[in-house]
Amino acid sequence: MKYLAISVTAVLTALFSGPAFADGETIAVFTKNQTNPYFQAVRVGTETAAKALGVKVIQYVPTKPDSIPEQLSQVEDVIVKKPNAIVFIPVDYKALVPAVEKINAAGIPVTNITDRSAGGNFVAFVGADDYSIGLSVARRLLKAIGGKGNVIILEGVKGSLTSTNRVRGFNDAMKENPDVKLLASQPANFQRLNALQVMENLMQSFPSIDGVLAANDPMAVGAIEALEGANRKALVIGINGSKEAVELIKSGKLLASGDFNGFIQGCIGTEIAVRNLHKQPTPKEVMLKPIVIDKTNFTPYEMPVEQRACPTLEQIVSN
Amino acid sequence: MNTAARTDVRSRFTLSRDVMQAFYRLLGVVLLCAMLATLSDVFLTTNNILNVLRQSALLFLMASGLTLVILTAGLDLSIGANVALSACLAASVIKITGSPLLGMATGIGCGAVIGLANGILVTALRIPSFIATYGMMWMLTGVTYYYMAGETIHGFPPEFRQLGSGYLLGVPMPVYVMVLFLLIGGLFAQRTVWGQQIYAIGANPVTARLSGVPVERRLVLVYAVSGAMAGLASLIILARINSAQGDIGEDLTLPAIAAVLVGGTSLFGGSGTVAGTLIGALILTLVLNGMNLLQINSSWQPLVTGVIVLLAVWIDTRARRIGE
Amino acid sequence: MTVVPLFELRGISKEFPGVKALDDVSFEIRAGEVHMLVGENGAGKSTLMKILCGAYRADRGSFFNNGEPVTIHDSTAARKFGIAVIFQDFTLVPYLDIAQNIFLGREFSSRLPGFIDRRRIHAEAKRVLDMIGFDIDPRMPVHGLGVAQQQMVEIAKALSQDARILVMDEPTAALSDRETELLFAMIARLKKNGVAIIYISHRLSEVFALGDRITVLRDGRNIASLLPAETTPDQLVTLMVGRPVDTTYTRPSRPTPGAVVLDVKNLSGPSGFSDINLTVRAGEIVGLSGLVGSGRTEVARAIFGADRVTAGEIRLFGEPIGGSTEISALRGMALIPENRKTQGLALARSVGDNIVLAGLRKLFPSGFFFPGRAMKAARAIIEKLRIATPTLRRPVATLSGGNQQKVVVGKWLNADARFYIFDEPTRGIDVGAKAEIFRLLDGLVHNGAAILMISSEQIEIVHICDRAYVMRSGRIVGELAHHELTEANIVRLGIHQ
Amino acid sequence: MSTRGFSLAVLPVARVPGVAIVLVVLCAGFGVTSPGFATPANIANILTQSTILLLLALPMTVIIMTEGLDLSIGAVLTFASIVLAVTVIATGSPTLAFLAALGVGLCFGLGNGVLIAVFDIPPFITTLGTLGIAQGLSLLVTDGQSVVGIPRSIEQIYSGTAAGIPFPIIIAALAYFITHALLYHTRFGTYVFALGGNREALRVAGISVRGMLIRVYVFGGLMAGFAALLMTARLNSAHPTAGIGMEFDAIAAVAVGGTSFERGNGWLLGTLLGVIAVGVLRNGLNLLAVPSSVQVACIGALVIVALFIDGMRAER
Repeated sequence: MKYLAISVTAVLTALFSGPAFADGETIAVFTKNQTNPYFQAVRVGTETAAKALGVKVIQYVPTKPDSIPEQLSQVEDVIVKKPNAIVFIPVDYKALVPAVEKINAAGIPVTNITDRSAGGNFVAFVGADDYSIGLSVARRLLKAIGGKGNVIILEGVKGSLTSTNRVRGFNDAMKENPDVKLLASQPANFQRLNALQVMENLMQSFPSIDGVLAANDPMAVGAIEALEGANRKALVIGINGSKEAVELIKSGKLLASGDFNGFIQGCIGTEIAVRNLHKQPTPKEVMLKPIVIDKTNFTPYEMPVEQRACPTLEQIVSN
Repeated sequence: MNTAARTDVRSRFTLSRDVMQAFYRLLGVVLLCAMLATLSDVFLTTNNILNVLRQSALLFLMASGLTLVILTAGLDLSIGANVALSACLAASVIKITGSPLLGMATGIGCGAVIGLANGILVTALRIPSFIATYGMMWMLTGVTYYYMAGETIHGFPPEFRQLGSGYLLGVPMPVYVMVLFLLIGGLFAQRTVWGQQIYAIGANPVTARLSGVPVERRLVLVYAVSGAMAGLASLIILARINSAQGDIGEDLTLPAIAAVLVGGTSLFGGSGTVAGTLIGALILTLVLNGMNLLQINSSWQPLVTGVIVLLAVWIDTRARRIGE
Repeated sequence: MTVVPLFELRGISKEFPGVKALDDVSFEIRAGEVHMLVGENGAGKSTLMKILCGAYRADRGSFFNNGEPVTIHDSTAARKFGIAVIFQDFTLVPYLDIAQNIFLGREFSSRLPGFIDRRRIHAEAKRVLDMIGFDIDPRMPVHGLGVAQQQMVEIAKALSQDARILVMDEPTAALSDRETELLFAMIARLKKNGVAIIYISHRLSEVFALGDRITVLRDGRNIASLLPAETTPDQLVTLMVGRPVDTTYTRPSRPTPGAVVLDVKNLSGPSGFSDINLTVRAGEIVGLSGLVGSGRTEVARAIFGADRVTAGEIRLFGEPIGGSTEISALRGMALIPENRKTQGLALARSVGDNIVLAGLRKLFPSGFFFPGRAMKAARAIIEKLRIATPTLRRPVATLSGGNQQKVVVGKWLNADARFYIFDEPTRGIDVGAKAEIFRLLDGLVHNGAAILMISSEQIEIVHICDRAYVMRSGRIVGELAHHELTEANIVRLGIHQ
Repeated sequence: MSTRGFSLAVLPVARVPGVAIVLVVLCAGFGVTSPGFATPANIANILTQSTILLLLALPMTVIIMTEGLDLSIGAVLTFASIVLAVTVIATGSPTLAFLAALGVGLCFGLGNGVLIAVFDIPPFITTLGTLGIAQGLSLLVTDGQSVVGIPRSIEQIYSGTAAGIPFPIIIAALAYFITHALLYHTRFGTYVFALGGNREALRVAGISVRGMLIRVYVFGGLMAGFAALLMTARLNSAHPTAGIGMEFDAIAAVAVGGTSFERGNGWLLGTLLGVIAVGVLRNGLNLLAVPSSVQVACIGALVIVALFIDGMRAER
């Protein structure tokens, strides 16, 4: 029986150590997983903004990364709690439409960021255009290799909106450079290890590779490791502008990274949600400009997200 | 009787059935290679072969420890999560102290401790290994997520990275590590008293206990070893991808289990070899390598892997029939 | 007089790859008789029965039901003729209740297709259980029952199929004396109802106490069918073994007891024994007798360190031990458990693996294992104990009961054990092999070992042991010195007054 | 050990408490700490969320009772739901689509059963293989995309209510009672106990062990087909990753529920409680806004604690 007591207390302490609600407005933030730094940047963004605006945010992340049913359940649970507003990144832009409709039905204002949901009513959408980022960052690389040579594309998770659009951007950039040959376009699921191994295998088939277009930074890093492991040289670009990528740009290992600024998306998404609560006018859509981070302009990105300050809506919209 | 005696003076203690299976499996590898060689001209190049070996190293290191667990008719579903946590801790230790050795100690140590915990859950608390390690998997993942908070640790000193991406005499480092632990594992299982006792426990724990085998202690040992190997594997990953992230160990567990099973170790315990597991790891790696070389739609990967697992084990059951 | 046999097998032959299991065996069974089927292991008893109940198909031979020629190609056909078998290892499902077990595969349907009528099943089961005078709630799950009760359920199961011919394979092997009496009483009742019983046994006492007729098989051939009155135990054994054997093994000489090897004081344990005091000296074979379930095995396990003890102390060679089978083994204690297959051997592993298992630490103090040396050690044992096996690599499961038992003992010779606990060393072993096992015990004590022997066969205790303790319901109720060691005394102490 | 009749046949004695205790503790804890928890709406919410897992856990209980395992059930659910979605979009007939989904379940169940019963491949390995196959097929059919454009009629199955009770709960309740009846009141159920407890007994009774095994896995496949219907209705779409890992959740729920992996010692009600316990835990933690990482750890703790308690009970 002693054991029983122990274990029970163990559960209790394990369970009820969660933070309690603060008064004032609460905003529930939904992100895809706890492992990808991008979403961490988003979360930090929302929290920074919340601090500035004097509201409280609560993060909801599926315990299984990118789990559709689980995000759906979390939405259902949150509706029971009735937060004042919701900032929402759907795990899958189509499959989560029912969740959005549930939120709408519950009359909770919801702001969509990063991945544009295929349905439902939103206060606004804040995002960066994957396609144009892919396009511009790819152009940057193709220019660097002099408009000719052999290129490999590392795709993200098959069918994910992000991957599809970014790769579409890559391909359109390729079309502009007829002399560039696409050797292979293989998915590495946005993951380092996959990218590393796929790259290693592809290098066996292709003796000369001039450029690698990776649909996110971790895959770019994987590719770089693979190239270094085989003592081969090729220019690599990634997307997200993560801390890691910036350092690699600084050290010259990574040519460039498309700035898909999760931090700012978090900030603006939260700000719009709050403004909407305060009956202030809000834009229906905010699209971050596609910025290519490279040797020339990486300095501002060196500052860790935790220390950055949110830009105001005006700043973003104006420039 | 005498002739019989003479014939098995040289023969090993293992049943002939095992030899048979090893043969079938090697045959499988050869066939697979032959097929790939005909389909892709680059397959048989030294580079690619070394490349395949390097990639199989990771899988093998995880699977080799797991083999011992499965030999005792147990299972360890936590190795993937174990790799993740060990990698992240090791990574931050290297970052903070700048000492690769300290980091490596942390990685392996962390893995071993987790394994130890599994062993205790299974022996002292008598929770079925399947469930105990499943629960452990969740807890470890939670700790990892909490610790990493979605961040990435990256950029390790070159001397550490040698472990993953370095070469010695033109052969990648991980391959040496793999061979080393193939020998150690093989010797441990086949040529030590503990190894023999582990086989006995797998075959019949009651008998083992009533023959003076400290079953609980050996089980704890086995899980600890499995954990330590996961820790080691985590170092290889770190050194290879030069960074640690919370999801690093995701979907590494089932492939490792598959490697052990394809390697001919029985889930019911008592029969199987570490060498077999190496072959299993090779088969699975070859498939992925071949698919990349032939640029086959990656959607085929799970399907093909599944079919191969079924085939391998089916051939086994047939081999057993013939063996008996 | 010419009685038409209830069922008859004529000229049955059955070959397995390499062995002629049955060779032109004829066998008949009459209504209301108990027909004893005896023979050494491998004589073909179980093969014959498997053919009778349709599990095997005979290569040659014919069947007659009440004189009518019939065929038995599968178990359902056998059941049609009312033939039911009660196997040694029961065919019961632990987490179904008694009633469901009795009617397994013959459930009464309710109106809904596929559904079963539990109420009817329970009622019918109750009726059958009453018929055999077994008073128990048919809704009890089987996993809670003791061996004897499970056997009763098996019998009920057989009778519920209105069996006219009941085959019992060593039914008393695991029964206490009182349970055995109950069983015999029931057999008598069945006889009255005209049920014929084929009874396979290794216990001569039963054969003569119970049998109306005796059929002896040897090497797959029907050696003799005779009436108990016409023969004596010794003749019968000679028929079974093919050479004269003294059934009651007598020890040529007994070494004079030496120093105390095992000293147990006030031992009590949760597994159901308390305040146990016993000593065993070097060169002694000490019996531990009493009914099945009187706590003998529990005491043995506790002494060996396999079960927890709550009080008392165990000293081996003066050193206190307990709680760890590993320590016990290292200090030279050995346990030959009552159930060879599940506790004594790793059946799937080779003979060699099994023989070296217990001795690993002694044979390879360095901790490194050398197959060559292990082979040598194993072969030494095999020759020493005359274990019949073609190679060391043969799975131990393929050996005969006697040889398996020798392997279990041999296991400990490598560990140079000097104190042995034998728990039912002769269970399921045929007469010829029994003598060998006893010779083995004798040899051990002559080399200065000490032995504690548990046996349900008082006759064995009487002939083999120098002293004996008798247990009853978890306590030692008496110690019998050599001169007072008689079956009568053991029984008097062993059963409740 | 109590010896009062039928109950014993249904409850493995040593097992009863673990899951029940945990569930009570959780409900009490959350009831006190989180105002929103004990509301009818939320309870309905929890139960609805648990339905899909329950539909997998029920057959999993039966399969585990036969000393088997089905790792493919999650992937089969996924593939079935994709086939369902594709069919309904192509033909516009929900009935046909549902039959197609059941067909997928049937095929995989049959495949598992045959591989296990006829080819003697251990269940774990068989279903690990078929898991890969189902997953691969899902990816190949969808190329990683979600399948959308399903008529509302299907969504109704999840969101609709009858007499205030959500359809999913009604379906799950039906499934539970059907499984209960199957297990405790039919030949099938009786033989399931025998498959795990003593196969020899079945052979002697002249019942085909292979046939029974195949039936058991087919049952699993069909239930996966039903679950696919709910899943598709819930997401109003089908996605190749929707059911990934659900097999392990189901197995955990069964184990937490006190069904042991040996000798056909199963307890269906425990499975139900196990599923609900997991649902309550996740829901409660979300209401308390416990960080996701802590939630992950808690799920692990739940599994271990429940079995730990059972272990303690089993000791005495």
